[in-house]
Amino acid sequence: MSGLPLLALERVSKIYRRGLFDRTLAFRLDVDFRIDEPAIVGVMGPNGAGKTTLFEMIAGSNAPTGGRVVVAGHDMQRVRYRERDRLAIHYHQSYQVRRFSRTRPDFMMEPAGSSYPVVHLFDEPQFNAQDGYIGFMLDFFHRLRGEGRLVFICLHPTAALHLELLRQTCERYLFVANGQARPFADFGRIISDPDVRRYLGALAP
Amino acid sequence: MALFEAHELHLRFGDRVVLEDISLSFEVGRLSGIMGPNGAGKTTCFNVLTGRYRPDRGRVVFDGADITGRSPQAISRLGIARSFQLMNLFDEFTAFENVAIALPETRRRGADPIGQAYRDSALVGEAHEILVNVGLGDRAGQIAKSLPYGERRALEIAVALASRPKLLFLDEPTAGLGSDGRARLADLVRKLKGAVTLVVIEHDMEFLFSLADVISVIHWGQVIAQGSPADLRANPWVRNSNLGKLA
Amino acid sequence: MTKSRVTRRRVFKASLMSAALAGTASFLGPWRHNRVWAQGKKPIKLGLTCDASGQYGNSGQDDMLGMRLAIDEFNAKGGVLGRKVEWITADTETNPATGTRVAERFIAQEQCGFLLGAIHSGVANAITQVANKYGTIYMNTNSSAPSEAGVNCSRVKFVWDGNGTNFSKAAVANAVEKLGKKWLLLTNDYVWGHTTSAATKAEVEKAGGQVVDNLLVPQNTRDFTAYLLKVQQIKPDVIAMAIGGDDIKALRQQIAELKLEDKAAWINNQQDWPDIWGVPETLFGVFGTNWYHKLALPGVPEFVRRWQTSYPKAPIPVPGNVSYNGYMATRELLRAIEQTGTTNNIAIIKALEGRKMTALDRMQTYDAYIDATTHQVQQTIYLAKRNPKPADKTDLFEIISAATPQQAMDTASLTACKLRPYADIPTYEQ
Amino acid sequence: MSIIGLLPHLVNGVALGLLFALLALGFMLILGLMEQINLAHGSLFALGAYFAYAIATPRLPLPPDLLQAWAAAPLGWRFAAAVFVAPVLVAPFGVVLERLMRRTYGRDPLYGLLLTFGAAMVIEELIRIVWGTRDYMLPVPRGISGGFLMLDLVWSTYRFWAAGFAVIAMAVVWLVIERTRFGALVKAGAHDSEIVQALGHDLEKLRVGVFVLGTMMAAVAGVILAPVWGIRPHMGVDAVIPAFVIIVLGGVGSFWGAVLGGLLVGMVVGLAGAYASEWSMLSMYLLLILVVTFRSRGLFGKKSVLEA
Amino acid sequence: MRSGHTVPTLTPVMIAVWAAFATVPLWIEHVGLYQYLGVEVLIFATYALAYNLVLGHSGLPSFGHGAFFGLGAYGFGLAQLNLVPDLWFCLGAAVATASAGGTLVAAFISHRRGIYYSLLTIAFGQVFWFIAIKWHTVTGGEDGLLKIERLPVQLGVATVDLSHNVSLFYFVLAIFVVVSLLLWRLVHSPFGRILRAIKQNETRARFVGYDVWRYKAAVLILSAGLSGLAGGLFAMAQASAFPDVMSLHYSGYIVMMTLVGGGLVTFWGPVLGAIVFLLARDVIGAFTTGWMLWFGMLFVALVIYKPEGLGGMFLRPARTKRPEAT
Repeated sequence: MSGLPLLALERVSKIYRRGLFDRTLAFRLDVDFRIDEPAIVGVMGPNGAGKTTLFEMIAGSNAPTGGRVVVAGHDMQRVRYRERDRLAIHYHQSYQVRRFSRTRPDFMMEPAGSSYPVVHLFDEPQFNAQDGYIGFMLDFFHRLRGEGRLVFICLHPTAALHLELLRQTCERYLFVANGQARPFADFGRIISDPDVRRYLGALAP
Repeated sequence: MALFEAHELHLRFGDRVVLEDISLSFEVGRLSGIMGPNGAGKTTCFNVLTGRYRPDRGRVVFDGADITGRSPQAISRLGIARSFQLMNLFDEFTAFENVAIALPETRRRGADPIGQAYRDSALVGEAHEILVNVGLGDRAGQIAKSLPYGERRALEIAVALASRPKLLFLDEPTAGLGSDGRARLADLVRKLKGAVTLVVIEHDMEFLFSLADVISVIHWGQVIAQGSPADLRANPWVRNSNLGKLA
Repeated sequence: MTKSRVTRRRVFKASLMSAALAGTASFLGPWRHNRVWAQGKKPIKLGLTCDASGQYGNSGQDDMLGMRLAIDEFNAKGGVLGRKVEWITADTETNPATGTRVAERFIAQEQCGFLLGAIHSGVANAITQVANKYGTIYMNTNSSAPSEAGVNCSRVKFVWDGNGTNFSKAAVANAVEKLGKKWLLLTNDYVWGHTTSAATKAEVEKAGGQVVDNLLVPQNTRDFTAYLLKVQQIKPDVIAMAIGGDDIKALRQQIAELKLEDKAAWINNQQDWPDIWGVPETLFGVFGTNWYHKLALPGVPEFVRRWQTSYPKAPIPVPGNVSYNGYMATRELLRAIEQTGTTNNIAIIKALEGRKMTALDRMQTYDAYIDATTHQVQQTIYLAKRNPKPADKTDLFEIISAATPQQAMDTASLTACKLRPYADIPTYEQ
Repeated sequence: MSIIGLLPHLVNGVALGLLFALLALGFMLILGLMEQINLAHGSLFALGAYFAYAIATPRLPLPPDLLQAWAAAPLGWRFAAAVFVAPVLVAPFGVVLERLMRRTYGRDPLYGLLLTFGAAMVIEELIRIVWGTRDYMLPVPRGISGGFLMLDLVWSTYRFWAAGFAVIAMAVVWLVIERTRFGALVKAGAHDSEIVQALGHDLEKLRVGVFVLGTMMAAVAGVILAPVWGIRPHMGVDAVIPAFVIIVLGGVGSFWGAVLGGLLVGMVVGLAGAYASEWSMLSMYLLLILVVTFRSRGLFGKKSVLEA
Repeated sequence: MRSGHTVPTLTPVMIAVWAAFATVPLWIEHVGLYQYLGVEVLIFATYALAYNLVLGHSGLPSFGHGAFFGLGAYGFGLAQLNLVPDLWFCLGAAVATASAGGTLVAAFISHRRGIYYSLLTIAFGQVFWFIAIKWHTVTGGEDGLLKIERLPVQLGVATVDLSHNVSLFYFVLAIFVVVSLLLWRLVHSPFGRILRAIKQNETRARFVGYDVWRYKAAVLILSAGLSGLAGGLFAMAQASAFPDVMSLHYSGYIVMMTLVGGGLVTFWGPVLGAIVFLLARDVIGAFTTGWMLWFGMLFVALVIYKPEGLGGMFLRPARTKRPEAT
């Protein structure tokens, strides 16, 4: 994967309309960013803003309306369904959901060319301070990053602990809101953004 | 020497990935623990190790032989036994019969359609001995279904032991037990330790931290941490959590 | 007799009660009572093995009406040999295993000296086997597989219906000449269908025609679309059907609905009356029968009237060929007993073998006789088509020709049938 | 035989397959959602046909003048009434059956199967007692009966109407299952009755609901198929076996499996009917054995408690 | 404390059943029934016992067992008509034919469970039934295979003629005695115990090391063979073989007999079931053609209220004392 970015979202957009006949816009998300190096990325944003949709598009289980998602040089929508998790894997709560919108048969697709996922997307992992698993989980994120992978952690902070976790663990951030995903280079910058502060409300430091 | 090794097991159910490249190894004579939050894939992992599911990729090696994808009965006959998380006994049989049916002698006589099922005194003796070992010596004639919960747990283990395993997998042996029953079961497991190589899945951390030689933490279908109880306890989060306090 | 039936029921109820009281199997069975006939002479007892359920449930019951009419007529005259004629029936369920059991019970337990009935050839064979074992005379009233009087013939069995070969002989030669040489067979996929179609094929080829295909239709088929499409693709001149029971009803309906009856000439080997009753609008083509209730022959209207008087509430208001065969078989049996003056089975068999029956007596066009070699009744075979000007709502057929017994004779059966010598037959007298 | 020659039989097979799918659907509902094998499905199917016959011909236990007025109504009305009213009349039988079956819930599914086997016998005998053993034909209104010309062959108009109606009926069921709250609850209840109870919904009512839906589907299929297959007491047995085959072929609990299974069976039976007619019914079983040998849970089947 | 108990080979119940049957020809005609019915009851009792090996003792819901019964009947008839008309040989042929059918079916279905098992048995049953109807040249199709003789029993020194129903009854009784003794031993043997274990918990049986499918296959083949034996006897009793006994209806009847009698809980239940079923059929059947209505209602009521069947009612007190005695 030398020279190639680990992950590139090239003018990706996702549009949902209300129904077959009512073509009013119900949801819109536009994303355009790339990450070249291994990192742990924190993702925040209000419910329904599209965090999970974003993860699904990266993992390839949800096809973008426009643009393309490229993981380690592969356009996710062109990779065989069963092999997509060799590039990007989406951990949804406790188990891993993938429900592909199948458009073409498998044999017309490209192989993944990787044997272990490059991008790990953790969707709202259960951080329960009581049971101590949190420590193993954080160590695990670091281990993955140390092995040259890209880790996304999506969190909707409900306690100060959650913000603290993001601050300690993540190197870069994404804020998904108002139909956009805005990258931030470090915790200081994201936490001082007015939109983010409004979103965090009382939790904002 | 590792008696049992699993290399990069991968398994999906339909579009769902359940095991993501799990590697584990269990040493002879040790008690290895497997723990993890609910729904993390512990039991699925167990089912792959004991032959209930066949992995999509990866290898399982026991005693130097590749046993990947072999049937449960073949794996059982190699000397790997398991108990189940949900009660899984022969409910209509007596405790004695539950154990007796699992003895290799009974299995060897399985093609005999005429003889008496339990005439062999050696067989009867051995079944009783196992029952005594797990503390059910006086329950031999009772129907499994009618035994109290804790005793059924012990009977689960007795059935697993009856096949004289080299390696015994216990799936959440304390599930549903009160503290009293848990203590009794811990005693039983401690007694077995050393005599047979044990692998125990547990949700109850206290149990594992006090008994296991080595623990693997499974989450998201993969091993996210591994080490002795002491190693794991060194993690600051563990120290500050309930887990730390209990340990 | 209906009376004996009522008695049986009462006894049955009583016996059930006593069974309940005793709580064991040692109750007085329902049939015991009838074995000892207290007053005077012992009656002559007939076992009517008629289907009441299954594929031929309707036909079986129609058959029985004919038999009962003959019995009642004899009893009205004071019975046979001064003895009353009694009958018993049980549902043979269009099922051979049931047929066997019923026959066993009738012979061994009810002490019936004579069995009558059957539409389905499997059931008929099952009954024949039992009858054979005991030497009991069996009148096969309406089962018309050519094998009945061929390989499966028996010294104790007499076959009363015309069979598939008879009808083919009567119909085919003329049709090849008049209708065309390209024939398609539509065959019910069981023994009667097969043998009948084989006979048809032989006749067609003999007459210079050609059978282009033979479509086998599984029994109980109701949706004939696939076959009708195939028929249309093949475009034959003549379609010869050997389809029986309710199947032919459904097939006729579908052909009529699609208006395919004019696309080719349709010949149905044999059309049983109960199978067309209720759906007259689907009657088309040419078909065979051995009797019709509006035959312009002496005795017919009188017979129909007698039948109607006896059964004012019959499901079908007029007797058809099935009922007719039941009547004829029963009547000739009882006459034979009367003439021989005994119920000795061998004597009666001998009286029936070669028995001649006049046209007048049988209400048919030509004289008939019971073939001594095959035990089949050789009789007039009629071809009919739908009546365009019916006199009333029962007047469905227009008889177009009548073949003599000689013309219609199934010659193959003469060599196929091997009857046991008399000496091998267990004898009995009732 | 050329492709052109084959084509009519394929068309016929698809039409037949849709009817088969309709027949199997109610069976699938009860099996897939309640994990109960309803062998009385065929008898309910038969009842639908008989009630339709009673309504359309008409032979109803009504006062004579009312009956006469109804008999004078155009056949189209009577037929339409049969299509909609007969399933409603059959529904109570489903309710009774469900009540009887309650005692078997939580036990071996074998008991449900046996119970419904017995119920099927009873219903069949009742039919014999009420209507006798003879065959009936359900009259079809002129507008949708008769034949029409296509590919130079005469086709039965009604079959295509029936196939179309089957599609509509299936679409309605799909919408109910996938797009209504009732459907969502039923699906949840099938897999975890505790969830539904926790949500405060009366599981019993839900089960009755499913059973009634399944029963009415059976009855609708009976009405639609009556003009094609005829009406007779043992039509139930003749119908339940293909339904069973289709469900297992398609996979227990799968809506689309039932549809595909029905189409496959229709094609196989239709083609066999034309080219190897003596094997046409056997072909269905051979197809099943073939498929299940290689895909043990059928085409779209998922693991289910019925295997345990 | 109970340890490994042994089960006596002969039990009082067993001897009572045999003895009761042995008296049947003495009184059956005096209660208004007939000898042939006794023969048929005994044949179906044998068949039901053989079937219960699969259903009751192994928990395998086979719904196509009529196929094996029918195969036995045809095997007997064909061997007699085409090979050697010797009783023992023909009965052997009946068993062999049915076992061969059982082996074929077992090869396909022994890995299956529950509904899929039932369904495939139905499918195979239908396939055999179709073949019996279609293969006219061999089976005689609907007409059936006729002229099967009741062959005499060759006992070396003596020959017993079976053409009379009473002598046939005692011959069938002898077979019944042997079969019931064999099955009694079998269900209490190591093999039988393992079948019971598989019935209770197939998964666990696999995990304690049993090749479950082999046992399932073995028991199906065995049951098929014994059903075939009964079928052979039936062919002899009827003097013919017809495809009807292979139909789904007949396969359903044997399930009903077995369950009504209590085959799931008692060894002798199927025998009771066969008696009740055939008597009801004959007695109610003589009274009304709708006998199935009453029998069906009885059956439904039993499934709902007494799933252990009639036999279960009788044995209830005994069962509480010896909870797993069969």
